[in-house]
Amino acid sequence: MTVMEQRGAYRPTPPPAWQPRTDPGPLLPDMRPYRVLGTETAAQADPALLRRLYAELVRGRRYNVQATALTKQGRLAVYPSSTGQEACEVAAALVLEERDWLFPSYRDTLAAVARGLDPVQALTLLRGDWHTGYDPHEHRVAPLCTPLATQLPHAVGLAHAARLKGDDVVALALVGDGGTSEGDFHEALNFAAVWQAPVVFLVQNNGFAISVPLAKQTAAPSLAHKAVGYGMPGRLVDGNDAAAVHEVLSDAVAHAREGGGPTLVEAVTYRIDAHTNADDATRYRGDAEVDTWRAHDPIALLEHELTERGLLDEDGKRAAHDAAEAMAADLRERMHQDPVLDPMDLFAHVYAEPTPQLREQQDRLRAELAAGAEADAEGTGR
Amino acid sequence: MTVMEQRGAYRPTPPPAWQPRTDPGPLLPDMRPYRVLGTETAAQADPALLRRLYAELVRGRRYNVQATALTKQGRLAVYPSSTGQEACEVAAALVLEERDWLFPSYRDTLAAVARGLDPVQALTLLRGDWHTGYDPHEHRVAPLCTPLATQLPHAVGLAHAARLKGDDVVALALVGDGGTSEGDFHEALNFAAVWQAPVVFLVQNNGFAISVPLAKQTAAPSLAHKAVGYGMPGRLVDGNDAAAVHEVLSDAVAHAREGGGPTLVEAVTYRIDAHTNADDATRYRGDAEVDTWRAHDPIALLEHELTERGLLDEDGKRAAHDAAEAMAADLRERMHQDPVLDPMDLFAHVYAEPTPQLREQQDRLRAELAAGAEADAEGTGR
Amino acid sequence: MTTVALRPATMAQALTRALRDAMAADPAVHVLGEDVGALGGVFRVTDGLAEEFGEDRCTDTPLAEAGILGTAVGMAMYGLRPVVEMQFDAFAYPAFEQLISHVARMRNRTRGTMPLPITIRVPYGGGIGGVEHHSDSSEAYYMATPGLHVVTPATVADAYGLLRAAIASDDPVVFLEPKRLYWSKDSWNPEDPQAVEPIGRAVVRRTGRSATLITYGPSVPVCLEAAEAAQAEGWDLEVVDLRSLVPFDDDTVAASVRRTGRAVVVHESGGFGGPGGEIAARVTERCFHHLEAPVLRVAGFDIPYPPPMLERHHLPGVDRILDAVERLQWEAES
Amino acid sequence: MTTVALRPATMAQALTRALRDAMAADPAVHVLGEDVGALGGVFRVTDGLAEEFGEDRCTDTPLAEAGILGTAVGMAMYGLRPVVEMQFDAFAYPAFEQLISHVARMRNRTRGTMPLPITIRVPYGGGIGGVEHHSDSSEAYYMATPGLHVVTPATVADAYGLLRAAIASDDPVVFLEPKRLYWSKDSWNPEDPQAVEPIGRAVVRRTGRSATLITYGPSVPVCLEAAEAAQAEGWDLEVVDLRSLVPFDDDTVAASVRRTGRAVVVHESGGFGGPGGEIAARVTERCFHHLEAPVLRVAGFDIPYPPPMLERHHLPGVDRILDAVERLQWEAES
Ligand SMILES: Cc1ncc(C[n+]2csc(CCOP(=O)(O)OP(=O)(O)O)c2C)c(N)n1
Ligand SMILES: Cc1ncc(C[n+]2csc(CCOP(=O)(O)OP(=O)(O)O)c2C)c(N)n1
Ligand SMILES: [Mg+2]
Ligand SMILES: [Mg+2]
Repeated sequence: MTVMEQRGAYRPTPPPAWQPRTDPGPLLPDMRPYRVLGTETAAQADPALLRRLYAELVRGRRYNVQATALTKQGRLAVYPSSTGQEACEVAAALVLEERDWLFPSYRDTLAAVARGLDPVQALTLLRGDWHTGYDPHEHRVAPLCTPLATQLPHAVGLAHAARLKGDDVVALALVGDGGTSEGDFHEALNFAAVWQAPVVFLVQNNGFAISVPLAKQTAAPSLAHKAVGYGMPGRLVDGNDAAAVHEVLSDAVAHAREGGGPTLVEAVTYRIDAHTNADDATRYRGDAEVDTWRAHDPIALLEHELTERGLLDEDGKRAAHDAAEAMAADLRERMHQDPVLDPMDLFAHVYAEPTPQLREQQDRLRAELAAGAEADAEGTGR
Repeated sequence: MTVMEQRGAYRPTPPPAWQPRTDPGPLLPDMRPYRVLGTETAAQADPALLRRLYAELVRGRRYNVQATALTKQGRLAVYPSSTGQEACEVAAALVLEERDWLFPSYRDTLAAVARGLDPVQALTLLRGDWHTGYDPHEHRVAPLCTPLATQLPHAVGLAHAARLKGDDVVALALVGDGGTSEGDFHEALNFAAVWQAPVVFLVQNNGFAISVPLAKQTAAPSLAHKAVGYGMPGRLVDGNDAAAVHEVLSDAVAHAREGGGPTLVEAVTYRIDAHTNADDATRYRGDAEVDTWRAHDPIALLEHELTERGLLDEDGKRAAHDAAEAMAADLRERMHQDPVLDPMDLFAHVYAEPTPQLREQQDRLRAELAAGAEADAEGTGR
Repeated sequence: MTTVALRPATMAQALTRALRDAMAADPAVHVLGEDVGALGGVFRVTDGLAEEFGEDRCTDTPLAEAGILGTAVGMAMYGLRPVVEMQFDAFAYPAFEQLISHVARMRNRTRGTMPLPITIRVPYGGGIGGVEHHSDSSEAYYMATPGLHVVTPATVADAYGLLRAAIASDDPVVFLEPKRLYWSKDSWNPEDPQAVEPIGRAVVRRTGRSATLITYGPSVPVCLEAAEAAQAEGWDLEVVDLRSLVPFDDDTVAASVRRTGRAVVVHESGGFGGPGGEIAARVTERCFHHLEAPVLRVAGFDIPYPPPMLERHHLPGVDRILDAVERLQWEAES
Repeated sequence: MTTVALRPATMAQALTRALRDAMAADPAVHVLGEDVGALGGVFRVTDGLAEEFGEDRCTDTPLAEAGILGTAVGMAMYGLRPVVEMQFDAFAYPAFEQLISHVARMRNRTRGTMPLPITIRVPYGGGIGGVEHHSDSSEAYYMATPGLHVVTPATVADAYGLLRAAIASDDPVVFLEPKRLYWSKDSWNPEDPQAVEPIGRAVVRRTGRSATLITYGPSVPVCLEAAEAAQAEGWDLEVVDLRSLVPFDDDTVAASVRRTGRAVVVHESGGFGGPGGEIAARVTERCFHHLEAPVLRVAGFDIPYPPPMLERHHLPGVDRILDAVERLQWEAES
């Protein structure tokens, strides 16, 4: 065969197979984060919802404060606080139906708690007595996920499976700004869009990935702009405006529920505390920046709105505050009890049935523990 | 500390830290692939360049035909043909300066050859006598890369290193449409944009990833639209229009060279042959689709343009054809010689110095080979 | 005893049949991977499944292995039983984080409330003339990851039986398919009630008294061939096919070595840090006073897998196995 | 012999000093990773480097481990000597494809024309109360990957010396830093001309006649402690610190075991498919007729790393080592 024979005919048309698969216009986020509180839109917000959000924010803040205190008291191994991000955490929990699923990261114990999980169970990982302190099926909260962005494909797979089974289930997955750089973020969003899976991705852009500021993480116009590259809508929202986050997430969840496929939401917020109690934030940021954000506090924003509109008085504030204190007192008390641990659990759940090898190891540990107990009883020991 | 003390002041302004990092407008690709041939723009194209492209396309097609024939003759283990994609392959090679670097995938031996690499060396991987048949530094062509998209971070790192050293070097990396789904694609583009590395990514969207059509790969408006999510410009081009691909890539390379950072280019083209000689394309696509693309053949497009404008006559065609045949004859002849292989090479380059363990294994193989040679000589053997 | 009709088939066909039977038996079984749909997989193991069960049950995914395994995790969390195909051994590497940090641990993390019944099919090993990254033996990575079962068939019947068992397992199974045995043929009957093999049992493929060859997957036929050749030199070799690397069948292996007093572990994977070290060490721990010689290993070299034209020098063959047998200190024999 | 001034320092400080000296000595040395800049790394090992050498020499990257290692490959291709920090053991897993398919093979693929002098620092192991994914011992994966050197220090001086050697090496080195030894203190002098240790040499940390403990990294101090305790029970234990898993120092290890006739391999990594199998097997191959008992292994259990409150049950401690020593068939002694 010669080159001439191989060659095709002449047709100077555009490339035959190419056509835009989607119109990018509607996928692009607005250039300013969407806001409700302090704007005209606020008047249309449901007062009951705003009051509910307020109570949850106050409780959420108290939870963060209490958990941080527990690290100082040696009752938690570590705590990644979501102080300043409560609007996102709470809204993420509230927009979901019972049957929906939440996929939290390590920072999102508050979202899990706002969804109904027992705070002690939610903190098990961070206390260090087990990896996951709850049965994920009970409140449909996936295990808190530490390896960055790896929970995102799980959310996609679960949402896809539910749709294949004909179930009306939406998955909402949380990830940080830093987590968007991981390959798993990319793969998850791509699968979600190709499969039109009923999943919503909420990026809490809190300005930092430990010490790394957003400008070293991405050069994108916004993280929400990544959506267009997957063919899904991107939405940008003020993450400290609980009403706005709730509205944007509700819309995205409804869109997914109706078969419209996934949405990527970027909530612009700020991590007021250090990365965890073990981190020293003064090494990479100044107080001035933190202060500008304290002035944009999610509770203050909502409280101002409610007060202005006469939806919240001192009694209302006190009630929210008291409920939060009660939750904190209960949490404190229960976290001060030592968990009862059985070292034999180390072997119980590696497989449905322990392998012969694990059985041997189990026996060996059991014998060691028995010997230790005996030695203790006799007051001896090696 | 109570919740009230923790809370910040009230400032219902937009979130303090947020500002768009880039204007997405200029990053977005046009909605139609850019074309030159058959349009008015063609008149401005440099005749010398068009002739050069023509000669290279003809040679490139002949190279693809020859290499495919070599698989049938048992001279290549496998060949992933770029028939139909020659405009991309050739343009990618031609837009680079000597000092620049090319990062090819397994399908891009032609780009490597068009850049000056000996065709036999370029085919070493596919013949199976070694993994890479050339010193990458010689023509600044990275090893042909099989694991999808993994070459992209290499290109970014190299371009970044060159910039740090103050060298005027651009890296051009090739990847397929399917490869854009891999995490490494995402991570590479993100690093490139954050570092403003002088690198150009060329996606050859040839419609398929083996059997998987683009619609199962992505839901994006176009692959070029992914650029906006990284904060780099995206460009869409008719990948069978050699003049258009050359222009778009030249612009991107110039932009990178001037410190403007990376560009993502999607070239819309088509894989005329099966994935490799081992693939059976009839299992997943019909002849009709292939025929529409044969009618949009890159050589035919350019030949028509050149002929119309009186830039190419029969002699010119013949000359290009003869040069291609000469290349093919030389390749054929040299590929029909058995490569001389030394099994001891298996140990020579694992480390700078073989470990003691490798030395032992090397000695063992040497002894085996000696024993085998002896047995052969004696006409015996186990 | 009823007579069962035996039919000849290749290992690839037996695997296809196993997938088909599993999908027919349980609607929760979903196949996903690259090119598993219309193409039927690059090795044709999923041939016809998309047609028969629809694209929702046998799905061509985007090219992203972490995404494939990661979405399979989510599917399993919702009660499905995903069977994932990794196109080639080396292309499973992008999925390692999902595998190690999630797949292998989810049951344990959640105190047993969230098991992940995922089967990960990985065509592995060399001998097929593949270019680089197409011939890795990656079982050492899987063996070193607690929470996974690691299974590999060497016969047509086991390919069917073990794959059915893997899909039926409530735990994740890395199912290693020896590429170069895909086209090996044998007669077998999938309707035989014993067709489904329990995971975790080794089998003695050939009995012998002189020494035991401990092996698995692609090296089983090579060991059987070596055993035949050894007969001529006066050695009567036993061949144990492990079938399952995790769980490991210590009993069968140790019983054989106690009988023979000598052993050679044979595999294609690199020797250093490969499965052979573990196997030799545990055999020695259990059979020390029965051993006439140290357990030897015949393995691939500690090098990146060679290019096609040199792979025959790398792969453990009959001669290399016999050389090892020869080094089992027969002089010591009284 | 000149007297050298010894200074007390932690292992973390010694590592910082090694990085600083390497960067000062060679402008091609670049550090990159997550939080290595202003923060100085989560373990403060890169403390001060960005300030001293600028952000282009010590760079905070986006959070993407494959991207970090993949761009390091490209930098090395252009002649730089990247030193990559993986924040924790389990967070190196996303980079495995780059590691296995490229970093470990590039020199070989290109017939030596494209070596990759990359150092990959991985804080590893448990004992620091870390939550899941923060305490893995992943050395088995690296050992099973030909083309990598795998090195791990156990002393402050070795931390300096081996890291300098790793950065100076023209081959990729996985440099495993035992997390719980970061704050261990010792006196040492980085200006000592012998401070830079050649890679590949084990060292006898304690001489003894009864049996050899073969160990590395975080388990070295535990073995030394066990050896002290054993003295009281009448065992005089030798302790060999491997320092380098690849290349492996067969000579030093085998010489010790031939002397003592008994050996226990001790490591934190899971036992099954872990480094101990390889080590026990190769020691047995070389010392079979000197062995009074099989080489035993004391390792972590074959389970995902436990939560902080249970990790003490998992980690090989003095008692478990002494139990193993006790099982070395002393009755057989005449
Ligand atoms: C794969 C992986 N790499 C690294 C880490 C270590 N790490 C834990 S949190 C964190 C920063 C994450 O930042 P971001 O995604 O913005 O979430 P944030 O902590 O701000 O909520 C890092 C690097 C990890 N958990 N997983
Ligand atoms: C990580 C990885 N996964 C899978 C493969 C197997 N594979 C080789 S080529 C190919 C299709 C690639 O399609 P595309 O990127 O569009 O490039 P094309 O072959 O069309 O040029 C696949 C799946 C691979 N090489 N690497
Ligand atoms: Mg963040
Ligand atoms: Mg393609």
